[in-house]
Amino acid sequence: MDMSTWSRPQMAARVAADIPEGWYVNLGIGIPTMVADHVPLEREVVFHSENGVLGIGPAPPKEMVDPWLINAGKQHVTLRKGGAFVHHADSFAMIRGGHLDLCVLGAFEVAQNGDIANWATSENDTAPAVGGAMDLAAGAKRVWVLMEHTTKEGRSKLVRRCSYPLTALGCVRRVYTNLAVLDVTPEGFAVVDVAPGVSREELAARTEAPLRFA
Amino acid sequence: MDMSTWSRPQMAARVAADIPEGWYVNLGIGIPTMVADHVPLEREVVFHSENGVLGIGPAPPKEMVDPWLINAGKQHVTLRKGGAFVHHADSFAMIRGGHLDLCVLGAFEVAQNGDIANWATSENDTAPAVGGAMDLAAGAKRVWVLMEHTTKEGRSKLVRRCSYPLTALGCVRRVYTNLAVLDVTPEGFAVVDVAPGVSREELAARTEAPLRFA
Amino acid sequence: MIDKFVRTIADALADIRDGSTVLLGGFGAVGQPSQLIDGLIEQGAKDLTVVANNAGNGRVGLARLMELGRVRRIVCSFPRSAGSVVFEELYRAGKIELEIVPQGTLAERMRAAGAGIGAFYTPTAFGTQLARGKETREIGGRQLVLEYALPGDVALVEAWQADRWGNLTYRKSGRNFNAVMATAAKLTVVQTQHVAELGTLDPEAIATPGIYVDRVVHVPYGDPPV
Amino acid sequence: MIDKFVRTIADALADIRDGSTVLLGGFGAVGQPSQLIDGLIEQGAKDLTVVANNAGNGRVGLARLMELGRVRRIVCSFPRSAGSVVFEELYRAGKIELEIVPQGTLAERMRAAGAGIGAFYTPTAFGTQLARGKETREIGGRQLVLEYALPGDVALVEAWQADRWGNLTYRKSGRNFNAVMATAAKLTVVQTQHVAELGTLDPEAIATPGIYVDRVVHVPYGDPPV
Repeated sequence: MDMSTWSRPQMAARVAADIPEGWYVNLGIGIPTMVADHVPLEREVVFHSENGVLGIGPAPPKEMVDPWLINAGKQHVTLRKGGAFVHHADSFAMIRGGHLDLCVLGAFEVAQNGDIANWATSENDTAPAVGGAMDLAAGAKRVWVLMEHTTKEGRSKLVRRCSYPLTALGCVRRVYTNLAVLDVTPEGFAVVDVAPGVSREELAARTEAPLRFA
Repeated sequence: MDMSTWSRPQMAARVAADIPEGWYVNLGIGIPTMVADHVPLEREVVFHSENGVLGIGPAPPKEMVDPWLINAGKQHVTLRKGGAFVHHADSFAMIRGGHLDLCVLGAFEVAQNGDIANWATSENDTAPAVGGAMDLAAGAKRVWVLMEHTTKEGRSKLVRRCSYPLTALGCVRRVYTNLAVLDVTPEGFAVVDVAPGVSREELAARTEAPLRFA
Repeated sequence: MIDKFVRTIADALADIRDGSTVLLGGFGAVGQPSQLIDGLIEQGAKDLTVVANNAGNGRVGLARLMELGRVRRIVCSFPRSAGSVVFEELYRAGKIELEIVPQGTLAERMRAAGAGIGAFYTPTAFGTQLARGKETREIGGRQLVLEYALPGDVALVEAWQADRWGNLTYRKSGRNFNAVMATAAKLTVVQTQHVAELGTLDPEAIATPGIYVDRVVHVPYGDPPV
Repeated sequence: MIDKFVRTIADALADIRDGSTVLLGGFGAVGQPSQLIDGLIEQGAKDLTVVANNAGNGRVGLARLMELGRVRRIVCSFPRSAGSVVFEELYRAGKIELEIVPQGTLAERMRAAGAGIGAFYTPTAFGTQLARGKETREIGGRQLVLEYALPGDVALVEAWQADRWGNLTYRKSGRNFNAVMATAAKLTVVQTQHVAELGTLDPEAIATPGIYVDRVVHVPYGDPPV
């Protein structure tokens, strides 16, 4: 690929820039976790983790690690002033009850109707690990996906219809990739922004689903 | 009535004597509340109140009243060492989840199959106050009823079939009255004990439901 | 900077609309959001559905709101008590609707609303008048009644301490319905006795995390009446 | 005097029977009742159903229990991870049954068991493989799946502090599934890092009231591995 595309830190920073102060946000495992590093501490965003931590702060330096404080990705984290601990049922009550303003998830595929597939790579995957993905996708007020635009093999991850097993139906509002930012609308994917040096044609060529440009 | 019957304090003491150490117990409003006064503090019984108080201690002297600490009957109480506060949903989770060893309720009627009626005095009572009665009756591991044997008019409150609206079906295990202590068995009421000076015949005469004597 | 404190009760309640479902915390005299209820009386919203454990006492607070004809319907577990004179008058006159709900089912229905559970099967009230017309089902040998989530448009809550993120503690039996209702409404408004500096509340002892709270007013009114 | 402390792990686990459903607290390395799990390995019960978030790591603890052929069935949200080698071997060999449950549904099913709720309708997993064959229902415009309570015969729990009434606190993210599972089993056994004198735990900050706890063992093993 010779196009000038967004790096992962750039993608994370782009998502971070779109999160206003005061939102309660859950970041999925993988690239989404990087988003927190790009939200300045002065802009107070309250990060939630499935394992009952509300108000997660930056990763601690190695010598300051608290063995009792991890996030859902099992990484050591810190707690901000104003943070709180709850148990798993209360933590998922926050998720399922629609109290998170935003959840940022990674995905294998997002369909033009907002369906998301991010937990199992085939119908025959006999022991896929769902974790909290289905609760988050079905429960958060907004679901944004942060992922590479295509697979390593170059196949589009923005599709007409998901081929992988679904995580939730029609929940994705926005997708951030290395090539573009796209909204999910009743008419399908609407391009909000394109990486510099990527043309509309190039973007369309790398996207299975049809695109609308503003 | 010229029989020598049990007084209310005697009835409460009798119930108290049957509560072993370590039980978690909810006492209904009215005579049942008096039971706590007859459990010595050394015999540790943990009293629960619907409004989220676990580990209720004796009523405070007037000058020691804490305005922030009441029981479900809205009386001022104390908290024992080892007590805890929870919210209403957690409090009723304890009740409904079968975690109370015992609930002692008052009643209008108890039927020989263990049905209890204690919340409404007629089908046409348009605004009866149920409170936590149905949750307690349906949820506790054991339900004991503490009540007068007959109404002021002399009608038996131990009946073949409840005429008042039901609180719960088949949940009562034991009944303590001013005349007798009776178990609810698959064969109906079995008399465990009779007040001194009350004969079997007198007891049977004042009881609508048939009685079995050991 | 997140700051959920608002200056006045009027500001906190400004946009409550006619027809709203309002959840009122408190049990007995403890944990009553009394000043917010007075504020709601001032505010003027009408045609309200009120969810509370009781149906008001005397002629103040909720009773006053009802007396002013602002409550169309009340959902509660214990409508009739020594002081529920206003309710009884209105009810006899057919001027208020009543839904009686067992206290634990009331709490659980709001907990369900807050937790995204649409409905649940409970043993409470099976075979009684209060289950009439409701779906039932036998699960694991127990007979259960289907009950639905009960969400509010607004919850009025009384807390002991609050910080600017809206984290709350309650005082003793003041936690009661407050901590449940705080989770169950679109807009949760809190009156707090004390203001805590952010970071001073023990993160292990926050009874209501700020995620459930929208607005907080500092109302240091003192102890409940004894 | 109520005293739920027992002297040894062996005493605490003595009567766990073959065929039991065992709930194991913990998430990641934090809040794992590791010494109780080792005790269960010693104890010998077999044909177990284990409910836990993960399916074991390495060849110790839960993984060891599985390797010994003592686990017939595992109910979890995240079976496959970097360290789940034993599970994968057994699963491929058809020697262990697996029920995958979304993490929030897993927690809620145990919360329901503890709270006397037989079943509930949740939006999680609607329209997915994990809802296949399950009842669904539309409530308030949302499509929901019916999920049943998941009770345990035994819960193994790790606490930070415990008093003789069985009141518990947890440490930071160690609360996780522990506080939920403690409510959901017929027999709840706790290993605690610290013993608290009765009356020294803040009644506003007890995460698990003693009503849910049957036996406590003092196991001051120190911090989870980093």
